[in-house]
Amino acid sequence: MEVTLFIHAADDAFRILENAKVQAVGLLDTATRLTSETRWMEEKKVQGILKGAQATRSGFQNFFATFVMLLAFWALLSGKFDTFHLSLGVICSLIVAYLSHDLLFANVRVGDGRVIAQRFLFYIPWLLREIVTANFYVAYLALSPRMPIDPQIITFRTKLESDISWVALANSITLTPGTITIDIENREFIVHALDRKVAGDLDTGEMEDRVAHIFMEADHIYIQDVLDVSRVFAALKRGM
Amino acid sequence: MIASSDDIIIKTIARIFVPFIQLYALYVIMHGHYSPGGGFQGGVILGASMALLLITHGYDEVKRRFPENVVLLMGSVGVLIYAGIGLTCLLLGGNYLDYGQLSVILHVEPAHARSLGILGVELGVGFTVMAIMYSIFFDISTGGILPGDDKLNGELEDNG
Amino acid sequence: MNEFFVAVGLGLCLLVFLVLYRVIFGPGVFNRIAAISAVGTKTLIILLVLGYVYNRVDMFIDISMVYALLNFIGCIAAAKYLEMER
Amino acid sequence: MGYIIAALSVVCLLGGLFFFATATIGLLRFPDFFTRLHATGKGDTLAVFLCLIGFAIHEGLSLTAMKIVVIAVFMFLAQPTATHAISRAGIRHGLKPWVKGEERQ
Repeated sequence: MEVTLFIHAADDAFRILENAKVQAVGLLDTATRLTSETRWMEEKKVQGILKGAQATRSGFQNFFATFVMLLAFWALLSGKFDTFHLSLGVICSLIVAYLSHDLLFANVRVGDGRVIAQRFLFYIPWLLREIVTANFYVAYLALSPRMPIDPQIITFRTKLESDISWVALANSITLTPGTITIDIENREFIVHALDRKVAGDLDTGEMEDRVAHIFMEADHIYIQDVLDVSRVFAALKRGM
Repeated sequence: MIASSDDIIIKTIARIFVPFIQLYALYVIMHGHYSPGGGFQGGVILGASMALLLITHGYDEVKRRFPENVVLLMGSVGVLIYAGIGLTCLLLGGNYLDYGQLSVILHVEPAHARSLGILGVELGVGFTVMAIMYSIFFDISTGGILPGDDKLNGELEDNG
Repeated sequence: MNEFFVAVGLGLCLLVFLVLYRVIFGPGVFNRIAAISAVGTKTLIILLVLGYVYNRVDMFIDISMVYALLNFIGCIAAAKYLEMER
Repeated sequence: MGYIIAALSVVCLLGGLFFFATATIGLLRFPDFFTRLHATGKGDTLAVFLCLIGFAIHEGLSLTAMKIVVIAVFMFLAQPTATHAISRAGIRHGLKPWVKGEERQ
Protein backbone atom coordinates (compact mmCIF):
# COMPACT_ATOMS: atom_id res chain seq x y z
CA MET A 1 0.00 0.00 0.00
CA GLU A 2 2.73 2.39 1.00
CA VAL A 3 4.67 1.46 -2.10
CA THR A 4 1.75 2.33 -4.38
CA LEU A 5 1.28 5.61 -2.59
CA PHE A 6 4.95 6.36 -2.98
CA ILE A 7 4.87 5.50 -6.66
CA HIS A 8 1.86 7.73 -7.12
CA ALA A 9 3.58 10.51 -5.34
CA ALA A 10 6.68 10.09 -7.45
CA ASP A 11 4.54 10.03 -10.57
CA ASP A 12 2.86 13.24 -9.55
CA ALA A 13 6.16 14.83 -8.82
CA PHE A 14 7.49 13.82 -12.24
CA ARG A 15 4.39 15.16 -13.96
CA ILE A 16 4.67 18.43 -12.15
CA LEU A 17 8.31 18.67 -13.08
CA GLU A 18 7.48 17.85 -16.71
CA ASN A 19 4.79 20.48 -16.72
CA ALA A 20 7.11 23.02 -15.24
CA LYS A 21 9.72 22.23 -17.84
CA VAL A 22 7.24 22.64 -20.69
CA GLN A 23 6.08 25.90 -19.22
CA ALA A 24 9.62 27.11 -18.77
CA VAL A 25 10.51 26.25 -22.34
CA GLY A 26 7.43 28.05 -23.55
CA LEU A 27 8.24 31.10 -21.49
CA LEU A 28 11.83 31.10 -22.70
CA ASP A 29 10.61 30.88 -26.29
CA THR A 30 8.30 33.80 -25.73
CA ALA A 31 11.08 35.74 -24.11
CA THR A 32 13.50 35.11 -26.96
CA ARG A 33 10.88 36.06 -29.48
CA LEU A 34 10.05 39.16 -27.50
CA THR A 35 13.69 40.21 -27.18
CA SER A 36 14.35 39.59 -30.83
CA GLU A 37 11.22 41.53 -31.65
CA THR A 38 12.22 44.39 -29.41
CA ARG A 39 15.71 44.30 -30.86
CA TRP A 40 14.24 44.40 -34.33
CA MET A 41 12.03 47.28 -33.34
CA GLU A 42 14.98 49.02 -31.77
CA GLU A 43 16.98 48.56 -34.91
CA LYS A 44 14.11 49.91 -36.97
CA LYS A 45 13.94 52.90 -34.70
CA VAL A 46 17.68 53.45 -34.90
CA GLN A 47 17.56 53.21 -38.66
CA GLY A 48 14.73 55.67 -38.76
CA ILE A 49 16.64 58.07 -36.57
CA LEU A 50 19.75 57.57 -38.66
CA LYS A 51 17.86 58.37 -41.82
CA GLY A 52 16.37 61.42 -40.19
CA ALA A 53 19.76 62.47 -38.93
CA GLN A 54 21.25 62.10 -42.37
CA ALA A 55 18.52 64.21 -43.84
CA THR A 56 19.18 66.98 -41.32
CA ARG A 57 22.88 66.35 -40.74
CA SER A 58 24.65 69.43 -39.43
CA GLY A 59 21.22 70.91 -39.39
CA PHE A 60 19.06 72.52 -36.83
CA GLN A 61 18.77 69.60 -34.38
CA ASN A 62 22.50 69.31 -33.77
CA PHE A 63 22.74 73.03 -33.46
CA PHE A 64 19.92 73.22 -30.97
CA ALA A 65 21.23 70.36 -28.83
CA THR A 66 24.68 71.94 -28.73
CA PHE A 67 23.15 75.28 -27.90
CA VAL A 68 21.16 73.91 -24.98
CA MET A 69 24.17 72.08 -23.55
CA LEU A 70 26.35 75.15 -23.85
CA LEU A 71 23.73 77.37 -22.28
CA ALA A 72 23.46 75.01 -19.31
CA PHE A 73 27.24 75.08 -18.98
CA TRP A 74 27.19 78.87 -19.09
CA ALA A 75 24.57 79.05 -16.35
CA LEU A 76 26.75 76.75 -14.25
CA LEU A 77 29.82 78.90 -14.78
CA SER A 78 28.27 82.32 -14.49
CA GLY A 79 25.92 81.94 -11.56
CA LYS A 80 24.34 85.31 -12.35
CA PHE A 81 20.78 84.98 -13.51
CA ASP A 82 19.78 88.57 -14.27
CA THR A 83 18.66 89.48 -17.75
CA PHE A 84 21.90 91.12 -18.81
CA HIS A 85 24.13 88.15 -18.02
CA LEU A 86 21.67 85.61 -19.34
CA SER A 87 21.45 87.43 -22.64
CA LEU A 88 25.24 87.54 -22.79
CA GLY A 89 25.17 83.78 -22.23
CA VAL A 90 22.64 83.25 -24.99
CA ILE A 91 24.75 85.29 -27.41
CA CYS A 92 27.99 83.49 -26.51
CA SER A 93 26.33 80.07 -26.68
CA LEU A 94 24.88 80.95 -30.08
CA ILE A 95 28.29 81.97 -31.40
CA VAL A 96 30.06 78.86 -30.09
CA ALA A 97 27.24 76.57 -31.19
CA TYR A 98 27.35 78.08 -34.66
CA LEU A 99 31.11 77.60 -34.87
CA SER A 100 31.16 74.03 -33.59
CA HIS A 101 27.75 72.43 -33.98
CA ASP A 102 29.24 69.64 -36.08
CA LEU A 103 32.05 69.00 -33.60
CA LEU A 104 30.16 67.88 -30.54
CA PHE A 105 27.83 65.45 -32.26
CA ALA A 106 29.93 64.51 -35.26
CA ASN A 107 29.44 60.91 -36.39
CA VAL A 108 27.96 59.75 -33.14
CA ARG A 109 26.07 56.60 -33.96
CA VAL A 110 22.56 57.80 -33.41
CA GLY A 111 20.84 55.57 -30.91
CA ASP A 112 18.41 56.49 -28.25
CA GLY A 113 20.40 59.13 -26.38
CA ARG A 114 18.38 58.65 -23.22
CA VAL A 115 19.15 54.93 -23.07
CA ILE A 116 22.87 55.55 -23.60
CA ALA A 117 22.97 58.13 -20.84
CA GLN A 118 21.08 55.82 -18.47
CA ARG A 119 23.35 52.85 -19.14
CA PHE A 120 26.42 55.03 -18.86
CA LEU A 121 25.28 56.17 -15.42
CA PHE A 122 25.01 52.54 -14.37
CA TYR A 123 28.47 51.88 -15.77
CA ILE A 124 30.15 54.56 -13.66
CA PRO A 125 29.95 52.83 -10.22
CA TRP A 126 31.52 49.69 -11.64
CA LEU A 127 34.26 51.79 -13.23
CA LEU A 128 34.89 53.63 -9.96
CA ARG A 129 35.28 50.35 -8.12
CA GLU A 130 37.77 49.17 -10.73
CA ILE A 131 39.70 52.43 -10.44
CA VAL A 132 39.98 52.09 -6.67
CA THR A 133 41.20 48.50 -7.11
CA ALA A 134 43.70 49.72 -9.68
CA ASN A 135 45.04 52.34 -7.34
CA PHE A 136 45.47 49.92 -4.47
CA TYR A 137 47.29 47.62 -6.87
CA VAL A 138 49.64 50.41 -7.94
CA ALA A 139 50.13 51.42 -4.30
CA TYR A 140 50.99 47.82 -3.39
CA LEU A 141 53.48 47.60 -6.25
CA ALA A 142 55.07 50.94 -5.46
CA LEU A 143 55.44 50.20 -1.77
CA SER A 144 56.51 46.56 -1.93
CA PRO A 145 60.30 46.19 -1.72
CA ARG A 146 60.61 43.42 -4.33
CA MET A 147 58.20 45.01 -6.83
CA PRO A 148 56.82 41.88 -8.51
CA ILE A 149 56.14 43.16 -12.01
CA ASP A 150 56.49 41.48 -15.36
CA PRO A 151 55.43 44.02 -17.97
CA GLN A 152 54.34 42.95 -21.39
CA ILE A 153 52.53 44.30 -24.42
CA ILE A 154 49.41 42.57 -25.61
CA THR A 155 47.17 43.27 -28.58
CA PHE A 156 43.58 42.37 -29.20
CA ARG A 157 41.03 43.07 -31.88
CA THR A 158 37.91 44.89 -30.88
CA LYS A 159 34.39 44.37 -32.11
CA LEU A 160 33.28 47.91 -31.29
CA GLU A 161 32.45 50.21 -34.13
CA SER A 162 32.08 53.87 -33.30
CA ASP A 163 34.85 56.20 -32.22
CA ILE A 164 33.11 57.26 -29.02
CA SER A 165 32.90 53.67 -27.80
CA TRP A 166 36.56 53.17 -28.66
CA VAL A 167 37.39 56.18 -26.54
CA ALA A 168 35.28 54.87 -23.67
CA LEU A 169 36.96 51.47 -23.87
CA ALA A 170 40.48 52.89 -24.18
CA ASN A 171 40.08 55.26 -21.25
CA SER A 172 38.48 52.53 -19.16
CA ILE A 173 41.43 50.25 -19.91
CA THR A 174 43.82 53.01 -18.92
CA LEU A 175 42.03 53.49 -15.63
CA THR A 176 41.59 49.86 -14.62
CA PRO A 177 44.19 47.71 -12.85
CA GLY A 178 47.58 47.29 -14.43
CA THR A 179 46.84 48.22 -18.03
CA ILE A 180 47.23 51.32 -20.21
CA THR A 181 46.18 51.71 -23.82
CA ILE A 182 49.16 52.64 -25.94
CA ASP A 183 47.72 52.73 -29.41
CA ILE A 184 44.77 51.89 -31.62
CA GLU A 185 45.71 50.80 -35.11
CA ASN A 186 42.90 49.73 -37.42
CA ARG A 187 40.77 48.16 -34.70
CA GLU A 188 43.74 46.64 -32.88
CA PHE A 189 44.19 47.78 -29.31
CA ILE A 190 47.81 47.72 -28.16
CA VAL A 191 47.87 47.52 -24.38
CA HIS A 192 50.78 47.65 -21.96
CA ALA A 193 50.11 45.39 -18.98
CA LEU A 194 52.05 45.27 -15.74
CA ASP A 195 51.57 41.59 -15.17
CA ARG A 196 50.65 38.34 -16.85
CA LYS A 197 47.58 38.04 -14.67
CA VAL A 198 46.03 41.42 -15.49
CA ALA A 199 46.69 40.74 -19.17
CA GLY A 200 44.65 37.57 -18.79
CA ASP A 201 41.91 39.52 -17.04
CA LEU A 202 41.68 41.87 -19.98
CA ASP A 203 41.38 39.01 -22.45
CA THR A 204 38.10 37.85 -20.95
CA GLY A 205 36.51 40.87 -22.62
CA GLU A 206 34.08 41.74 -19.84
CA MET A 207 34.78 45.43 -20.14
CA GLU A 208 34.36 45.36 -23.89
CA ASP A 209 30.96 43.74 -23.47
CA ARG A 210 29.94 46.37 -20.99
CA VAL A 211 31.02 49.22 -23.27
CA ALA A 212 29.30 47.57 -26.22
CA HIS A 213 26.17 47.36 -24.14
CA ILE A 214 26.30 51.04 -23.25
CA PHE A 215 26.52 52.19 -26.83
CA MET A 216 24.13 49.52 -28.11
CA GLU A 217 26.65 47.96 -30.45
CA ALA A 218 27.39 44.50 -31.85
CA ASP A 219 24.97 41.65 -31.33
CA HIS A 220 26.04 39.34 -28.60
CA ILE A 221 24.54 38.53 -25.24
CA TYR A 222 25.44 40.76 -22.34
CA ILE A 223 24.82 40.35 -18.67
CA GLN A 224 22.43 43.25 -18.80
CA ASP A 225 20.36 41.58 -21.49
CA VAL A 226 19.66 38.72 -19.12
CA LEU A 227 18.36 41.28 -16.68
CA ASP A 228 16.21 42.72 -19.44
CA VAL A 229 14.77 39.26 -20.07
CA SER A 230 13.91 38.92 -16.42
CA ARG A 231 12.12 42.26 -16.62
CA VAL A 232 10.14 40.95 -19.58
CA PHE A 233 9.22 37.90 -17.54
CA ALA A 234 7.96 40.08 -14.73
CA ALA A 235 5.86 42.06 -17.17
CA LEU A 236 4.41 38.84 -18.59
CA LYS A 237 3.54 37.60 -15.11
CA ARG A 238 1.75 40.81 -14.32
CA GLY A 239 -0.11 40.51 -17.62
CA MET A 240 -1.36 36.98 -16.85
CA MET B 1 52.42 71.92 -41.79
CA ILE B 2 50.34 69.96 -39.37
CA ALA B 3 48.52 66.89 -40.55
CA SER B 4 45.45 65.51 -38.89
CA SER B 5 46.30 63.21 -36.02
CA ASP B 6 45.58 59.57 -36.78
CA ASP B 7 44.82 58.84 -33.14
CA ILE B 8 41.09 58.39 -32.74
CA ILE B 9 41.12 58.89 -28.98
CA ILE B 10 42.77 62.29 -28.93
CA LYS B 11 40.68 63.42 -31.87
CA THR B 12 37.41 62.46 -30.22
CA ILE B 13 38.28 63.92 -26.84
CA ALA B 14 39.41 67.17 -28.43
CA ARG B 15 36.23 67.29 -30.48
CA ILE B 16 34.16 67.01 -27.34
CA PHE B 17 36.20 69.51 -25.34
CA VAL B 18 36.65 72.32 -27.85
CA PRO B 19 33.14 73.87 -27.69
CA PHE B 20 33.23 73.91 -23.91
CA ILE B 21 36.70 75.42 -23.82
CA GLN B 22 35.57 78.15 -26.20
CA LEU B 23 32.52 78.89 -24.09
CA TYR B 24 34.71 78.98 -21.00
CA ALA B 25 37.03 81.45 -22.71
CA LEU B 26 34.06 83.67 -23.56
CA TYR B 27 32.94 83.42 -19.93
CA VAL B 28 36.37 84.55 -18.76
CA ILE B 29 36.22 87.50 -21.17
CA MET B 30 32.70 88.54 -20.23
CA HIS B 31 33.15 88.25 -16.48
CA GLY B 32 36.50 89.99 -16.38
CA HIS B 33 35.29 92.64 -13.95
CA TYR B 34 34.08 90.20 -11.26
CA SER B 35 36.55 87.37 -11.35
CA PRO B 36 40.17 86.97 -12.36
CA GLY B 37 40.89 87.08 -16.00
CA GLY B 38 39.52 89.40 -18.59
CA GLY B 39 40.33 90.03 -22.18
CA PHE B 40 43.88 88.84 -22.28
CA GLN B 41 43.42 85.59 -20.40
CA GLY B 42 40.20 84.74 -22.21
CA GLY B 43 41.87 85.44 -25.53
CA VAL B 44 44.71 83.12 -24.65
CA ILE B 45 42.28 80.33 -23.74
CA LEU B 46 40.39 80.89 -26.98
CA GLY B 47 43.67 80.69 -28.88
CA ALA B 48 44.60 77.53 -26.98
CA SER B 49 41.32 75.89 -27.94
CA MET B 50 42.08 76.61 -31.58
CA ALA B 51 45.61 75.26 -31.12
CA LEU B 52 44.09 72.07 -29.70
CA LEU B 53 41.84 71.78 -32.73
CA LEU B 54 44.80 72.44 -35.01
CA ILE B 55 47.05 69.77 -33.52
CA THR B 56 44.32 67.17 -33.45
CA HIS B 57 42.28 67.80 -36.58
CA GLY B 58 44.96 69.19 -38.83
CA TYR B 59 45.36 72.31 -40.88
CA ASP B 60 42.65 71.83 -43.50
CA GLU B 61 39.84 71.25 -41.03
CA VAL B 62 40.72 74.30 -38.98
CA LYS B 63 41.12 76.47 -42.03
CA ARG B 64 37.68 75.43 -43.22
CA ARG B 65 36.24 76.27 -39.81
CA PHE B 66 38.06 79.49 -39.01
CA PRO B 67 39.55 81.04 -42.17
CA GLU B 68 42.68 82.98 -41.39
CA ASN B 69 41.62 86.22 -43.03
CA VAL B 70 38.38 86.26 -41.02
CA VAL B 71 40.31 85.74 -37.79
CA LEU B 72 42.76 88.51 -38.64
CA LEU B 73 39.81 90.76 -39.48
CA MET B 74 38.42 89.92 -36.05
CA GLY B 75 41.69 90.98 -34.50
CA SER B 76 41.60 94.30 -36.29
CA VAL B 77 38.00 94.83 -35.26
CA GLY B 78 39.05 94.13 -31.67
CA VAL B 79 41.62 96.92 -31.79
CA LEU B 80 39.00 99.14 -33.39
CA ILE B 81 36.53 98.47 -30.56
CA TYR B 82 39.18 99.22 -27.96
CA ALA B 83 40.35 102.43 -29.59
CA GLY B 84 36.80 103.41 -30.49
CA ILE B 85 35.58 103.23 -26.91
CA GLY B 86 38.62 105.12 -25.70
CA LEU B 87 38.23 107.86 -28.31
CA THR B 88 34.50 108.14 -27.67
CA CYS B 89 35.28 108.89 -24.05
CA LEU B 90 37.83 111.45 -25.21
CA LEU B 91 35.27 113.08 -27.51
CA LEU B 92 32.68 113.19 -24.76
CA GLY B 93 35.02 115.35 -22.71
CA GLY B 94 36.71 112.86 -20.40
CA ASN B 95 40.08 111.19 -20.43
CA TYR B 96 41.03 108.33 -22.72
CA LEU B 97 39.05 105.21 -21.58
CA ASP B 98 37.16 107.26 -18.98
CA TYR B 99 34.09 105.03 -19.13
CA GLY B 100 31.92 107.22 -16.93
CA GLN B 101 31.41 109.62 -19.83
CA LEU B 102 29.66 106.90 -21.82
CA SER B 103 26.56 107.37 -19.67
CA VAL B 104 25.64 110.33 -21.85
CA ILE B 105 25.15 108.30 -25.03
CA LEU B 106 24.06 105.02 -23.39
CA HIS B 107 21.40 106.78 -21.25
CA VAL B 108 22.30 104.86 -18.07
CA GLU B 109 23.85 105.92 -14.79
CA PRO B 110 27.68 106.25 -14.75
CA ALA B 111 28.37 103.08 -12.72
CA HIS B 112 26.50 100.89 -15.19
CA ALA B 113 28.11 102.70 -18.09
CA ARG B 114 31.54 102.02 -16.58
CA SER B 115 30.72 98.32 -16.38
CA LEU B 116 29.53 98.24 -19.99
CA GLY B 117 32.58 100.13 -21.17
CA ILE B 118 34.92 97.69 -19.45
CA LEU B 119 33.00 94.83 -21.03
CA GLY B 120 33.45 96.30 -24.50
CA VAL B 121 37.15 96.88 -23.96
CA GLU B 122 37.62 93.34 -22.65
CA LEU B 123 35.84 92.02 -25.71
CA GLY B 124 38.10 93.94 -28.05
CA VAL B 125 41.25 92.87 -26.23
CA GLY B 126 40.08 89.26 -26.15
CA PHE B 127 39.41 89.12 -29.88
CA THR B 128 42.74 90.73 -30.67
CA VAL B 129 44.74 88.42 -28.45
CA MET B 130 42.92 85.39 -29.83
CA ALA B 131 43.57 86.45 -33.42
CA ILE B 132 47.25 87.12 -32.81
CA MET B 133 47.75 83.83 -30.93
CA TYR B 134 46.02 81.95 -33.70
CA SER B 135 48.00 83.67 -36.40
CA ILE B 136 51.31 83.08 -34.62
CA PHE B 137 50.47 79.43 -34.16
CA PHE B 138 49.48 79.14 -37.82
CA ASP B 139 52.67 80.79 -39.01
CA ILE B 140 54.89 78.60 -36.85
CA SER B 141 53.11 75.42 -37.84
CA THR B 142 53.19 76.16 -41.57
CA GLY B 143 56.57 77.83 -41.69
CA GLY B 144 54.89 81.04 -42.79
CA ILE B 145 53.86 79.64 -46.15
CA LEU B 146 50.24 78.74 -46.60
CA PRO B 147 49.50 75.90 -49.02
CA GLY B 148 47.28 78.18 -51.08
CA ASP B 149 50.19 80.47 -51.88
CA ASP B 150 51.47 78.56 -54.88
CA LYS B 151 52.92 81.69 -56.43
CA LEU B 152 54.90 82.48 -53.30
CA ASN B 153 56.09 78.89 -53.06
CA GLY B 154 57.32 79.03 -56.64
CA GLU B 155 59.17 82.27 -56.02
CA LEU B 156 60.85 80.84 -52.96
CA GLU B 157 61.92 77.77 -54.85
CA ASP B 158 63.31 79.92 -57.64
CA ASN B 159 65.35 81.88 -55.20
CA GLY B 160 66.69 78.66 -53.76
CA MET C 1 39.17 73.11 8.76
CA ASN C 2 41.43 75.64 7.05
CA GLU C 3 44.45 74.41 9.00
CA PHE C 4 43.81 70.93 7.68
CA PHE C 5 43.61 72.25 4.11
CA VAL C 6 46.90 74.04 4.61
CA ALA C 7 48.44 70.80 5.87
CA VAL C 8 47.21 69.01 2.74
CA GLY C 9 48.69 71.78 0.62
CA LEU C 10 52.04 71.50 2.36
CA GLY C 11 52.05 67.72 1.84
CA LEU C 12 51.37 68.28 -1.85
CA CYS C 13 54.22 70.78 -2.04
CA LEU C 14 56.53 68.14 -0.60
CA LEU C 15 55.31 65.66 -3.21
CA VAL C 16 55.94 68.22 -5.95
CA PHE C 17 59.55 68.47 -4.80
CA LEU C 18 59.83 64.69 -4.93
CA VAL C 19 58.46 64.67 -8.49
CA LEU C 20 60.95 67.37 -9.43
CA TYR C 21 63.63 64.69 -9.15
CA ARG C 22 62.08 62.97 -12.17
CA VAL C 23 61.76 66.30 -13.98
CA ILE C 24 65.43 67.14 -13.52
CA PHE C 25 67.19 63.76 -13.69
CA GLY C 26 64.62 61.63 -15.47
CA PRO C 27 66.29 59.91 -18.38
CA GLY C 28 64.93 61.25 -21.61
CA VAL C 29 62.28 63.80 -22.45
CA PHE C 30 59.31 61.46 -22.04
CA ASN C 31 59.92 60.86 -18.36
CA ARG C 32 60.16 64.61 -17.92
CA ILE C 33 56.84 65.24 -19.65
CA ALA C 34 55.08 62.60 -17.56
CA ALA C 35 56.52 64.14 -14.41
CA ILE C 36 55.55 67.67 -15.43
CA SER C 37 52.00 66.49 -16.06
CA ALA C 38 51.99 65.02 -12.55
CA VAL C 39 53.21 68.33 -11.13
CA GLY C 40 50.36 70.05 -12.96
CA THR C 41 47.70 67.90 -11.35
CA LYS C 42 49.15 68.53 -7.91
CA THR C 43 49.27 72.27 -8.57
CA LEU C 44 45.57 72.20 -9.35
CA ILE C 45 44.80 71.07 -5.82
CA ILE C 46 47.34 73.47 -4.31
CA LEU C 47 45.56 76.34 -6.08
CA LEU C 48 42.27 75.32 -4.49
CA VAL C 49 43.95 75.18 -1.08
CA LEU C 50 45.27 78.70 -1.69
CA GLY C 51 41.71 79.72 -2.45
CA TYR C 52 40.63 78.49 0.97
CA VAL C 53 43.56 80.26 2.62
CA TYR C 54 42.63 83.59 1.03
CA ASN C 55 38.89 82.93 1.38
CA ARG C 56 38.32 83.50 -2.33
CA VAL C 57 37.48 80.01 -3.55
CA ASP C 58 35.07 81.30 -6.21
CA MET C 59 37.99 83.14 -7.78
CA PHE C 60 40.66 80.48 -7.46
CA ILE C 61 38.37 77.83 -8.89
CA ASP C 62 38.51 79.60 -12.26
CA ILE C 63 42.29 79.75 -12.17
CA SER C 64 42.36 76.09 -11.24
CA MET C 65 40.15 75.21 -14.19
CA VAL C 66 42.37 77.14 -16.59
CA TYR C 67 45.39 75.38 -15.14
CA ALA C 68 43.85 71.96 -15.73
CA LEU C 69 42.97 72.97 -19.28
CA LEU C 70 46.40 74.29 -20.19
CA ASN C 71 48.08 71.29 -18.57
CA PHE C 72 46.06 68.99 -20.80
CA ILE C 73 46.62 70.99 -23.97
CA GLY C 74 50.33 71.33 -23.27
CA CYS C 75 50.64 67.60 -22.72
CA ILE C 76 48.89 66.79 -25.99
CA ALA C 77 50.96 69.34 -27.88
CA ALA C 78 54.23 68.00 -26.49
CA ALA C 79 53.20 64.45 -27.36
CA LYS C 80 52.30 65.51 -30.88
CA TYR C 81 55.60 67.32 -31.36
CA LEU C 82 57.69 64.39 -30.12
CA GLU C 83 55.72 62.03 -32.30
CA MET C 84 56.39 64.12 -35.39
CA GLU C 85 60.10 64.37 -34.62
CA ARG C 86 60.77 60.67 -35.02
CA MET D 1 25.57 66.84 10.76
CA GLY D 2 28.40 69.30 10.45
CA TYR D 3 30.74 66.78 11.99
CA ILE D 4 29.76 64.10 9.48
CA ILE D 5 30.37 66.42 6.54
CA ALA D 6 33.72 67.51 7.94
CA ALA D 7 34.73 63.90 8.57
CA LEU D 8 33.75 62.86 5.03
CA SER D 9 35.70 65.72 3.56
CA VAL D 10 38.75 64.92 5.69
CA VAL D 11 38.60 61.25 4.72
CA CYS D 12 38.37 62.11 1.01
CA LEU D 13 41.28 64.54 1.21
CA LEU D 14 43.46 62.12 3.15
CA GLY D 15 42.68 59.39 0.63
CA GLY D 16 43.61 61.76 -2.17
CA LEU D 17 46.87 62.63 -0.43
CA PHE D 18 47.64 58.94 0.08
CA PHE D 19 47.10 58.11 -3.59
CA PHE D 20 49.14 61.16 -4.62
CA ALA D 21 51.92 59.86 -2.42
CA THR D 22 51.81 56.33 -3.85
CA ALA D 23 51.69 57.72 -7.39
CA THR D 24 54.76 59.81 -6.66
CA ILE D 25 56.62 56.89 -5.11
CA GLY D 26 55.67 54.79 -8.11
CA LEU D 27 56.89 57.51 -10.44
CA LEU D 28 60.22 57.50 -8.66
CA ARG D 29 60.62 53.76 -8.17
CA PHE D 30 59.24 52.01 -11.24
CA PRO D 31 61.87 50.83 -13.69
CA ASP D 32 60.89 52.45 -17.00
CA PHE D 33 58.77 55.04 -18.73
CA PHE D 34 55.69 52.91 -19.39
CA THR D 35 55.49 51.49 -15.89
CA ARG D 36 55.88 55.01 -14.50
CA LEU D 37 52.92 56.07 -16.63
CA HIS D 38 50.90 53.40 -14.86
CA ALA D 39 51.61 55.17 -11.59
CA THR D 40 50.80 58.71 -12.72
CA GLY D 41 47.95 57.88 -15.05
CA LYS D 42 45.89 55.96 -12.55
CA GLY D 43 47.10 57.41 -9.27
CA ASP D 44 46.71 61.04 -10.16
CA THR D 45 43.25 60.55 -11.65
CA LEU D 46 41.80 59.01 -8.53
CA ALA D 47 43.75 61.31 -6.22
CA VAL D 48 42.56 64.48 -7.95
CA PHE D 49 39.06 63.08 -8.02
CA LEU D 50 39.09 62.33 -4.29
CA CYS D 51 40.58 65.70 -3.37
CA LEU D 52 38.04 67.59 -5.49
CA ILE D 53 35.17 65.57 -4.05
CA GLY D 54 36.48 66.38 -0.58
CA PHE D 55 36.46 70.09 -1.36
CA ALA D 56 33.00 69.83 -2.90
CA ILE D 57 31.64 68.10 0.21
CA HIS D 58 33.15 70.78 2.39
CA GLU D 59 31.64 73.46 0.18
CA GLY D 60 28.12 72.05 0.39
CA LEU D 61 25.49 72.52 -2.27
CA SER D 62 26.59 75.67 -4.06
CA LEU D 63 27.79 76.93 -7.41
CA THR D 64 31.42 76.56 -6.40
CA ALA D 65 30.83 72.90 -5.59
CA MET D 66 29.29 72.44 -9.02
CA LYS D 67 32.33 74.01 -10.62
CA ILE D 68 34.57 71.68 -8.63
CA VAL D 69 32.54 68.75 -9.95
CA VAL D 70 33.00 70.10 -13.48
CA ILE D 71 36.77 70.12 -12.95
CA ALA D 72 36.57 66.57 -11.61
CA VAL D 73 34.71 65.37 -14.69
CA PHE D 74 37.18 67.19 -16.91
CA MET D 75 40.15 65.57 -15.19
CA PHE D 76 38.42 62.21 -15.35
CA LEU D 77 38.30 62.48 -19.14
CA ALA D 78 41.54 64.35 -19.73
CA GLN D 79 44.01 62.47 -17.56
CA PRO D 80 43.73 59.06 -19.27
CA THR D 81 43.81 60.78 -22.64
CA ALA D 82 46.99 62.65 -21.79
CA THR D 83 48.55 59.43 -20.49
CA HIS D 84 47.61 57.68 -23.69
CA ALA D 85 49.00 60.52 -25.81
CA ILE D 86 52.39 60.48 -24.09
CA SER D 87 52.69 56.70 -24.13
CA ARG D 88 51.80 56.60 -27.81
CA ALA D 89 54.37 59.26 -28.61
CA GLY D 90 56.91 57.24 -26.63
CA ILE D 91 56.33 54.03 -28.48
CA ARG D 92 56.30 55.76 -31.85
CA HIS D 93 59.52 57.48 -30.92
CA GLY D 94 61.08 54.08 -30.41
CA LEU D 95 61.24 53.60 -26.66
CA LYS D 96 61.55 49.92 -25.76
CA PRO D 97 59.38 48.73 -22.90
CA TRP D 98 61.27 47.28 -19.97
CA VAL D 99 61.02 43.51 -19.56
CA LYS D 100 61.71 41.47 -16.48
CA GLY D 101 65.36 40.96 -15.70
CA GLU D 102 66.72 44.06 -17.43
CA GLU D 103 68.55 46.95 -15.83
CA ARG D 104 66.23 49.72 -14.65
CA GLN D 105 66.43 52.84 -16.72
